[in-house]
Amino acid sequence: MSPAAMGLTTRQVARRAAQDIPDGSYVNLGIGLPELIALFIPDDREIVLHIENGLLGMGPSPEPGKGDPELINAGKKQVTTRPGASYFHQADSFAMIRGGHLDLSVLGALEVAANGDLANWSTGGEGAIPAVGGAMDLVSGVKAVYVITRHCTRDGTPKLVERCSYPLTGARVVDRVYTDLAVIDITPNGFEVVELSPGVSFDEVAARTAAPLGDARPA
Amino acid sequence: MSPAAMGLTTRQVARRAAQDIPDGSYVNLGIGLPELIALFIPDDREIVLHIENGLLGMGPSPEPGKGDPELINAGKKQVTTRPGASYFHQADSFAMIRGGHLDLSVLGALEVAANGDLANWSTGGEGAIPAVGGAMDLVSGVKAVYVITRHCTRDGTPKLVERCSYPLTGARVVDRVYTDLAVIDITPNGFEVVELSPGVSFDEVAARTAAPLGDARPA
Amino acid sequence: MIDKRVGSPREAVAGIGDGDTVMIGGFGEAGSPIELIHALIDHGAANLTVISNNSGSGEIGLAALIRAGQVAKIVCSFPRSTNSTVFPDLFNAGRIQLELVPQGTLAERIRAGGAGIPAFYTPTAAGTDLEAGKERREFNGRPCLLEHALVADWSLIKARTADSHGNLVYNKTARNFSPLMAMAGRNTVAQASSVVKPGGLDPEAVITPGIFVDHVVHVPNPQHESELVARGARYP
Amino acid sequence: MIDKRVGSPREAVAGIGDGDTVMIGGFGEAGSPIELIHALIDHGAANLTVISNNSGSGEIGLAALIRAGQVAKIVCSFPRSTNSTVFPDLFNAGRIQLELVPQGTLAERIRAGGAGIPAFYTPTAAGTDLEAGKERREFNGRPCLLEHALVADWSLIKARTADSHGNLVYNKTARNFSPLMAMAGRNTVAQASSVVKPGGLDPEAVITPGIFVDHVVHVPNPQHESELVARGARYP
Repeated sequence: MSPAAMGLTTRQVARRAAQDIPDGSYVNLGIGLPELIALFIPDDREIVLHIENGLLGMGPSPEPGKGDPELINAGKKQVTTRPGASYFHQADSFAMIRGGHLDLSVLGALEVAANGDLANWSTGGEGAIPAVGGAMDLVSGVKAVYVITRHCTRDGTPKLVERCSYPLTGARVVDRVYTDLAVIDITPNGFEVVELSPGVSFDEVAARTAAPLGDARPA
Repeated sequence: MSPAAMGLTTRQVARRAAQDIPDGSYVNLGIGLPELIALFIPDDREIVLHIENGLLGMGPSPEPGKGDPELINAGKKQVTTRPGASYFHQADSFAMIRGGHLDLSVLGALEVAANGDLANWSTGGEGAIPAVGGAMDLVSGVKAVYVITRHCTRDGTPKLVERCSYPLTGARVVDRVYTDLAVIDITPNGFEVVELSPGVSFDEVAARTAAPLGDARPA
Repeated sequence: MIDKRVGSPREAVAGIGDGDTVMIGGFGEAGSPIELIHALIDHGAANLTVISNNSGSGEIGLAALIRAGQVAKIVCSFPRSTNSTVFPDLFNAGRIQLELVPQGTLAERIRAGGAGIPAFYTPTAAGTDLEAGKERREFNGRPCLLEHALVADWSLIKARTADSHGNLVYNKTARNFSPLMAMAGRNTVAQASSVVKPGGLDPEAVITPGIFVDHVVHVPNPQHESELVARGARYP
Repeated sequence: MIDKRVGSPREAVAGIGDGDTVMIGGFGEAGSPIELIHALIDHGAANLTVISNNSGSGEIGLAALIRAGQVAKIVCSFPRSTNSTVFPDLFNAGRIQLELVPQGTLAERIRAGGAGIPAFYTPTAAGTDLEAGKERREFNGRPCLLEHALVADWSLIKARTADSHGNLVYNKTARNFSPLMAMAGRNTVAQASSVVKPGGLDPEAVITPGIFVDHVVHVPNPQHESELVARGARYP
């Protein structure tokens, strides 16, 4: 099995993460990979999606030509609303975030450290334009922060590390990571695997993780 | 002329103060005597009255039986709205006040000092229940603060003093005082009369003022 | 499935515990959730800290809660009423504590609590007796005071219309502190004169988004404090 | 008589001076007051500090203002766009300054400016590179940073409907920063797709009370940034 073919596809990871979002939750999904989760929320659950630019109750993308350029999500894509939606300004939106009213934020990552540090806003590179958006607010305020990411970069470099090399989005903020290879909790003891993707072994995950990896799978 | 009969009646003082409110102003009128000013705003001026419990565009009292117990002013009396009114919560209401968006606040007074100190919230007496409401917010935020008051208490004690004896509402906050006897500005030199009420002499005002009194009347 | 409706004021306040901090909406009678307060009296939780702009009038609503001896401390801007001696009597007897807060500072502290802002500076009350015990710092040459956020275990508020997600709109000046208290309460209970399905409120006109509300109780014809006081009502 | 209407975007921005600080509403294209920005380009005021969540896209609107060299500094949370190299090119050439602020802190600093709160503490960005130069203080065991209010000489915003008193309502997620910037601008200009008489807006549903607005300009069919970018438009 080549590394490229091992584990879940991106959409399968999104589907897996969606299973763990409880009915009735208020959830913010970050730009990119986390956005896919919205497609896989089980039909029997009502989840209220928050977008930080000012909407609770985000619905799916509009049919082509039916959207409003002023009804967009944080990724600046057109969206719709669900019954029970509400609009609000940025101070109220971030009051929800900073004030601990959202149950869950699911974010992408450049790196996640074994102590829960998250780096996802800047590679710190020469000539890179720094842009942070709402990421630092989300990790500082939302009750639980999950990360969804490929386990390694395209060139095979692990993204789960002992200590982040990129600038931090927040210190000790991540609770759980969903990757193509596994579901991994951040615990006081560092990374602990709670679930392996089908066909993936613990050792294969450990070999692709640049930090000690515990095994907390149910017996 | 007995002291009781000298100068303007309370309603006349309110009418006099109303003359000085410019067209287009946003104004908060305190509880009690200042409320009367609303009755005397000249017909050719549009003034937007703010009430700190959450309304811009206060109108007159409702006809008997036509009011809503949940449309009240800061004095907890029923009021109405004018076209262009808006409702808002307390944080927004005091953002207007503290943020310097109101042009004028007209307040009552226990004492006004020559340096602009105002005491109007507490006599500091034994057994008195302290209650401040929005008075300290108003004096700290509104662009101009006028006071409307009888020149002396019922027992003839001057209310315009060198230094307040009652607890302060705010330090150096009053710009002008309207009394039954005169219109008096607070200047870097202290109290200065800018207008005497009909039939009242400068010396009569000075005799009833417990601080030096300048004369800044137009020649 | 999100449905925050509960069957009665009694059920809505059942979780309030002795020693809890309870925010109660309203400015005067406008926005005062009388039916929830009366349910709290029936419930009997004691040693409460109440955060509310006033201290009630007559012997119903908030004044009745205080009179019942359930309130150990009140955080308040204007605890005086022409129609009630309940608070003054207990205060002068040393049986209830008062933290007096300027109205705008009270509103801002509650908002801060709901917004995750632990503290802020304000010019209000600098140079007055209410500066006592507070840190002072100058900004742009102006003395300001450090004020801390307020949060509560419970917030009890009154709305005109709610949907079953907890989205709320209010009636006129009854809005006052309620949207802020909804944010600052770990458990927020809203009584509403009418309750509609999700989609029954205009998303552009929602004042309190449902995320801030935990329980919705339908109270179709809420009582008015002034009418109760006028006819000398007492609770219970 | 209160009538805040002015005849054109040109008149509305005529008072903006060199060196002024200008807040510009919008998150992406939603709420971006393109017609006011283009009028500011025609007007030519230079050396501006712009406070806005983004840095524009394509070569129209905010990106065009930056490209015209009128902006010395931008205070912004996300100055990157898939559709524009205007800001990155100038930034990498050292010809424009950037103050990067987390989005929620940006919103709260603008609100604080409008509300007369000189400074506040927030947990956001503590322990990150954006803590640099900021005071740190712990509250309830959590490190927080001291953040200062933002105010502006001018705020340029976009509304759906205005009345002649300056009361405003917005369109969907175009609301974003505009109600806050209206509060924080010493002169606030709102362009509105429709303008009605006082009484034409529901007092319960007004989002920005007229006290925060100085000038209203009727722009009946505002352009959409994405459509302009899609057809390669440039301004001027």
